[in-house]
Amino acid sequence: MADKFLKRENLGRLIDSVRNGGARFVAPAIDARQAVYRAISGADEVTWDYILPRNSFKDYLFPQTEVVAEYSIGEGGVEIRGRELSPKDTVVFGSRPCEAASLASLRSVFTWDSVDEFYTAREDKTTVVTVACTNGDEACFCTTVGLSPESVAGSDVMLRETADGDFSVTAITGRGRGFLSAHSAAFEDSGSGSAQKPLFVPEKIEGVDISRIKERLARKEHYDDPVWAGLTRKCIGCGACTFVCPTCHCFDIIDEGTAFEGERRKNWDACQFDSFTLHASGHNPRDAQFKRWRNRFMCKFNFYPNKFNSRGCVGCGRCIRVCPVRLDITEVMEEMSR
Amino acid sequence: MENAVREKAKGLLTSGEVKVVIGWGWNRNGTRTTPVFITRPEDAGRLVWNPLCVNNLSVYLTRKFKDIQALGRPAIVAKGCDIKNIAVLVSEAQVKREDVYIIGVTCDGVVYRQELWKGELTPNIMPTKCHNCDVRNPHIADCVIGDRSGFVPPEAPAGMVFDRIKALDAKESAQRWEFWIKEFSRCVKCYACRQVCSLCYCERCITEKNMPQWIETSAHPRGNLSWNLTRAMHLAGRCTFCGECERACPVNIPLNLVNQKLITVVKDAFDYRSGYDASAHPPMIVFSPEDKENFIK
Amino acid sequence: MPRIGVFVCQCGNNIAATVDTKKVAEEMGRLPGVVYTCDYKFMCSSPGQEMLKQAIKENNLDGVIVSACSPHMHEKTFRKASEAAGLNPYRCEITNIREQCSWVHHDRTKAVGTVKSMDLTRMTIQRLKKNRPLDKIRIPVRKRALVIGGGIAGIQAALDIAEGGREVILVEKEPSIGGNMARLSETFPTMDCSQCILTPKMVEAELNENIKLYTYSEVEKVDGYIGNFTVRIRRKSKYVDEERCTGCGECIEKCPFKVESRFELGLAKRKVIYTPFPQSVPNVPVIDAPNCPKIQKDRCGVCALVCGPKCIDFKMEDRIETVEVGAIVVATGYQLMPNARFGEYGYGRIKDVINGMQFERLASSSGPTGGEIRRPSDGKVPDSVVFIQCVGSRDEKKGVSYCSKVCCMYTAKHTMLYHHKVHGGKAYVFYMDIRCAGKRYEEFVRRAIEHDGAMYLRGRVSRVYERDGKVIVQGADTLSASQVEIEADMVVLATAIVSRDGADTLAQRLGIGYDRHRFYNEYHPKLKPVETVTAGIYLAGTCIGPMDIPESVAQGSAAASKVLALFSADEMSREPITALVNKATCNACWDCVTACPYSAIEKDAVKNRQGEIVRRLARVNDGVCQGCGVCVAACRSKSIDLKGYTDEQVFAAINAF
Amino acid sequence: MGEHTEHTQTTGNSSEPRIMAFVCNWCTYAGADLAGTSRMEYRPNVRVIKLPCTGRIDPLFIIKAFENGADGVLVSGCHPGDCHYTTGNYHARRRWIAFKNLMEFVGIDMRRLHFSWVSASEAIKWVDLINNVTEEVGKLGPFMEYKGLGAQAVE
Repeated sequence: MADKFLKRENLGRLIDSVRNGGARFVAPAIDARQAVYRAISGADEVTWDYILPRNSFKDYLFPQTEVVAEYSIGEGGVEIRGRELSPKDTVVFGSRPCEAASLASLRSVFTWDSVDEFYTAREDKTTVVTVACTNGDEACFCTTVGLSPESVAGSDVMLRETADGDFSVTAITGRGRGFLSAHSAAFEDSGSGSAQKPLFVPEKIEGVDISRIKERLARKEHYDDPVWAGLTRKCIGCGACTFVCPTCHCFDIIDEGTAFEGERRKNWDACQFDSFTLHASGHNPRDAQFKRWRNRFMCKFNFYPNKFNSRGCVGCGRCIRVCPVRLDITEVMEEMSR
Repeated sequence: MENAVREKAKGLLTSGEVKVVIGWGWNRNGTRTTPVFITRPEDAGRLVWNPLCVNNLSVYLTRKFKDIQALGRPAIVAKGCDIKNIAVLVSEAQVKREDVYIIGVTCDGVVYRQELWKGELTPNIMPTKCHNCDVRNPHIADCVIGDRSGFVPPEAPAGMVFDRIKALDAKESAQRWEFWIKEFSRCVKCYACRQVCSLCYCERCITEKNMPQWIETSAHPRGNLSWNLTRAMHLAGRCTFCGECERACPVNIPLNLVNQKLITVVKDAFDYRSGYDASAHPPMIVFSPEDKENFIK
Repeated sequence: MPRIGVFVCQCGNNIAATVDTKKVAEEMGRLPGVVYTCDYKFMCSSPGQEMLKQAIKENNLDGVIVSACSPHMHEKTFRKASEAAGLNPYRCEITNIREQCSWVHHDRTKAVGTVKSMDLTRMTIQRLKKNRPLDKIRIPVRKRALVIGGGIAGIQAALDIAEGGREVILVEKEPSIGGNMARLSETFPTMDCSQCILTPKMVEAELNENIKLYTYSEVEKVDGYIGNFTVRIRRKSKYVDEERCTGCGECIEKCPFKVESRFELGLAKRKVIYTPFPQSVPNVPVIDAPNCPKIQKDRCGVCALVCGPKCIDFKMEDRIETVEVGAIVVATGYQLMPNARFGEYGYGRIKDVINGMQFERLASSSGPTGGEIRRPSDGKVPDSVVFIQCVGSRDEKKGVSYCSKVCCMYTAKHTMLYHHKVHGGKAYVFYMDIRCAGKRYEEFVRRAIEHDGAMYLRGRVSRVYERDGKVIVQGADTLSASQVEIEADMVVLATAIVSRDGADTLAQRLGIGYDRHRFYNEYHPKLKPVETVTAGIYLAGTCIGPMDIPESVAQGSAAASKVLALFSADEMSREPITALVNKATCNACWDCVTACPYSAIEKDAVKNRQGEIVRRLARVNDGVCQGCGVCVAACRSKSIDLKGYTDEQVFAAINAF
Repeated sequence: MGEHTEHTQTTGNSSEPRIMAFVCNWCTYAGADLAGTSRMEYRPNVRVIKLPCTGRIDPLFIIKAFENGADGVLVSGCHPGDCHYTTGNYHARRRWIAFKNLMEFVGIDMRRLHFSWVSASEAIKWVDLINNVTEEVGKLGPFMEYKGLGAQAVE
């Protein structure tokens, strides 16, 4: 049962309320003909016409590039100063259920041994307001990985669009309830009574069996299976899929600056790049693109589930949409279900 | 025509003249084309040819794809524009002409992006290159499939890319700077532009050289600018305007503008057009004592 | 951490007046890796150098910076001193704080100079941290020379090298050495008979044990680099066995066929088996195969019948010989501009219009007329001769832009020879300027005018035509501002000296530069006049540009002295500033190969144990590379770098800006 | 020489434009040396990096110089035809033609990027060049547009 209702025209009020509280309001906006998550200042910037924004909102929890320390080299040698992190409260509005489900995955990987505060401190301050999907496309496959437009995992607040364009609002977590009460002025207690818009539920891909995939990946023989090369030799080795993926988390640490001072940065990396796992000797255990692609698949369906007990793939389909050679992960999933 | 491509591929594979045919096929749902590698004659039926066949498959001829090379001598289904890239690869000794069988397909244009396809090829969904194409009948090929195109490109190149370049050129430099910094600031350094480009065949890209690290790997505007400037320079005199980089860019950076700008510069300054002559030296590694400029004081 | 020493020179007051050297030294001492600094009055003095050496040893320095004058001044000095103290010389760098700082910024408060000196020194320190120790390149030298061209310059070079005790191969494409000089009658300004001074040299060249004459031969291919060239030479078939031929001349005597003589420039005929001229060296005839009926149609064969030693072989074929040499002297000479271009002077149309070289043949006692001046059309001794100078020279429109340099002198000589041989004959000379700068040259021309009565007219000829067996020359005399018309019996054109046909092809084979007239480029027109940019290849004579005999001879000797200097040691050593390919990342696109101005980069390959090529890559030939770095900027994957100016070094310097 | 001294500033003021010059060893560097031996005076804003030949200059150098805070960049070498390595500057000229047009297209103010031929004997030209470039870049002020690029990262 809905806790509150949000009139579409009151979104501005919500944004103002959030921003007046000192928080950042992140929502899909159109940039270069694409819906993109962006920190916005008014309702007119927000777009409703999207399936999923081009980027994942992990950008706001795990930025593509961030300074983690500064260094200077002087008379006394090298001096390193850590970067104090004081993340802003952030509201991510308009997330989809699939990518909200990725939060647990990211958290698991950033906390499994030591805690990466650069991630956790941000996540702790983030409220995820999800809008259940009323449209989608052929790349969507959440149902195939066990999620659906109604999944609430990772969301603090869940919105369902009604036929007249307003939203019924349900708090999922304590943080969500806090959010509703903090910004109560933006919400209505009762709605117009209009029916909920039907959700877009992608058809489950018949040939895919996640448990069978896991089983198959657990057996080492698959490494030499020619099926890998056959399916993925068209991969050109760019990092587009990993950079839009809500669960991809690889990063690289680099130093940038002059000879005397500079900063240490944490930058996204991608397992698809040909320098991934390249050893200083010149040897690379993953010396062909299909091996790197296999690694990505393993990460999603073996490493994440087995090592962190979390899901590696949420079925958002971004990697399929963005791939320059239309390499469709579900086709590989199907093959690996055999 | 599609059948002719299939028959040709089948014949080549059956005779053993080639070991793999690189072409386009459908994805599972039959909604998008995707590169396919046909190694058995009986699979030749998977090949397709239609206006969705946008990918420039010549990238698969480069040394980066060792496992494709390991399959044996390739045949490649190629549009005229794709063949331009093969010509550059040959001129830069990356591919020997005799080592690849080119199945040229005549072409009436392709879509700019597959998402735009609504079942019919209309001029407004075609990229600028198609509007100005002078290689609709493949200029270098071992065989050409399809009816001869009678298309005559306009004398003065036209299309959105040219219009936008003209508009930018007319602006103040500060406005151009603002425009490009905004465009490049979206760059996520996924290097899809590089990976999809058959002329970016370096096994170790300059971005991956870290002693010294000329191009900062960070995706901040400074690192993005140096990457995009360097990419453009490395393609100066070589780029054939196939448009793959812009198509592959997940953040819609208008790379075609930079590419075409330099193509025009090279054409005007050195009277060179890339991709037409596989025996020509790329213009940026040769010179003429008569090269004209007016800015070196 | 590196251990760097920074030495700041005061250069007396030259630097210290506007730079606080003490402060520079102190500030540099704060930089990471700098363990020793000082400033000193004169770093280049003996005590200064001693101090440097001492400091290197005592502080165990692994690199030194000397902030002082321009590296063009004392880089060598300080690198040598560093080496003496056990440091690799390339771990010593100079910061230029004099020519480019203290001397150009006159701020007496020292603020400007000190700041800039510190910046520059800091940049050099960072650069030095990336300097790798380098070793001088040592190249073995093959002590045999190749001389291309058997004219006077080539003969002189060959003789001098041979005198110096080294082997020489002298390649000449004609059947005899001698070149253009062999055609000349007398030579200015001494009026020596050309043959009389040339022939002994030719014979000397033939007899010298160190000289191998390859006449009737051409260079087809040149590989390698200084000290180690491999040259492919085509030895054209003479159809006469050189070893056995005695030079008796019986074959020539009996040969029934005659064709026009190239040597005589169309003024006479020669036999089909021939020597170009009587004094030919070697004195071995050759058969002019295209004109020989025996070779073409298997008819005749008289020469073989009369040959005593039976050394004629109609089946003889060209031979390819490959020789290895350490140095090459190019002395391929010149030719005259084809006069056909100058229709207004009637050349080719009017028989009695000839060029200067043809006049030389007429005046030569071994020439077609036995030294009598007779005009070609009817053999008449001309009563008057018009000489026209600057035909093609100094004429950007129809000819060449440059002055052919020797025509003023030889025209004066021609008027004298004509006057001496045809008493009462009248010589007219149309000239633009008289250029006779040279020892006794001015006097020579004055003699022609004053003693031998040559009539010099300053002006151009507009038209030459025939009338009643006379050649009418119309022209302007600008000094008297009048039009003149001269009824002459003969006209001699001083046509321009131009480079030889095929000069460009040979230059490309050799990898040397040439100008738009296809004359070869010296390394430096003043300071390296006989060297080329390709180390080990030298130039002599008119292949560089028009010059006279003494100059050509001097250049032959100069080139020879360069060769002998190169051959004086078993190895030569070179600065190790050369390019280096990263084998792991080279794409084998050959951009560097194309871009290299010296053809110093080769296409190489890595093979596996089975001998199959597993990857291709570029390889720099250290012997040829001059260290310009064009390849480095051309390489997209940055797989080639320039030692001494590596990307890391440049990057470090920029980064310390 | 008087004319060449009038612009000369006498302070090491940090708001002065900072200019990086990439010059070839044989012509321009020697020309700059000659200016020194002739005791000509010019503005002190330029920091020279010596390379064997302009053909060695990679556009990356210029980009890096701007990244490192240069307000202006100057590239100079032997006149066409005078290259110590015969053709290095011809190669350089081609690259510059492309690179200059590219830089212009992305909106770099061409008053910040200068190309010149200065021979070993053209000390006066070098002096005028440095003074003019300094003047021009000085008028534009610090290259804040470029310097600011690093800071704009997404938080």
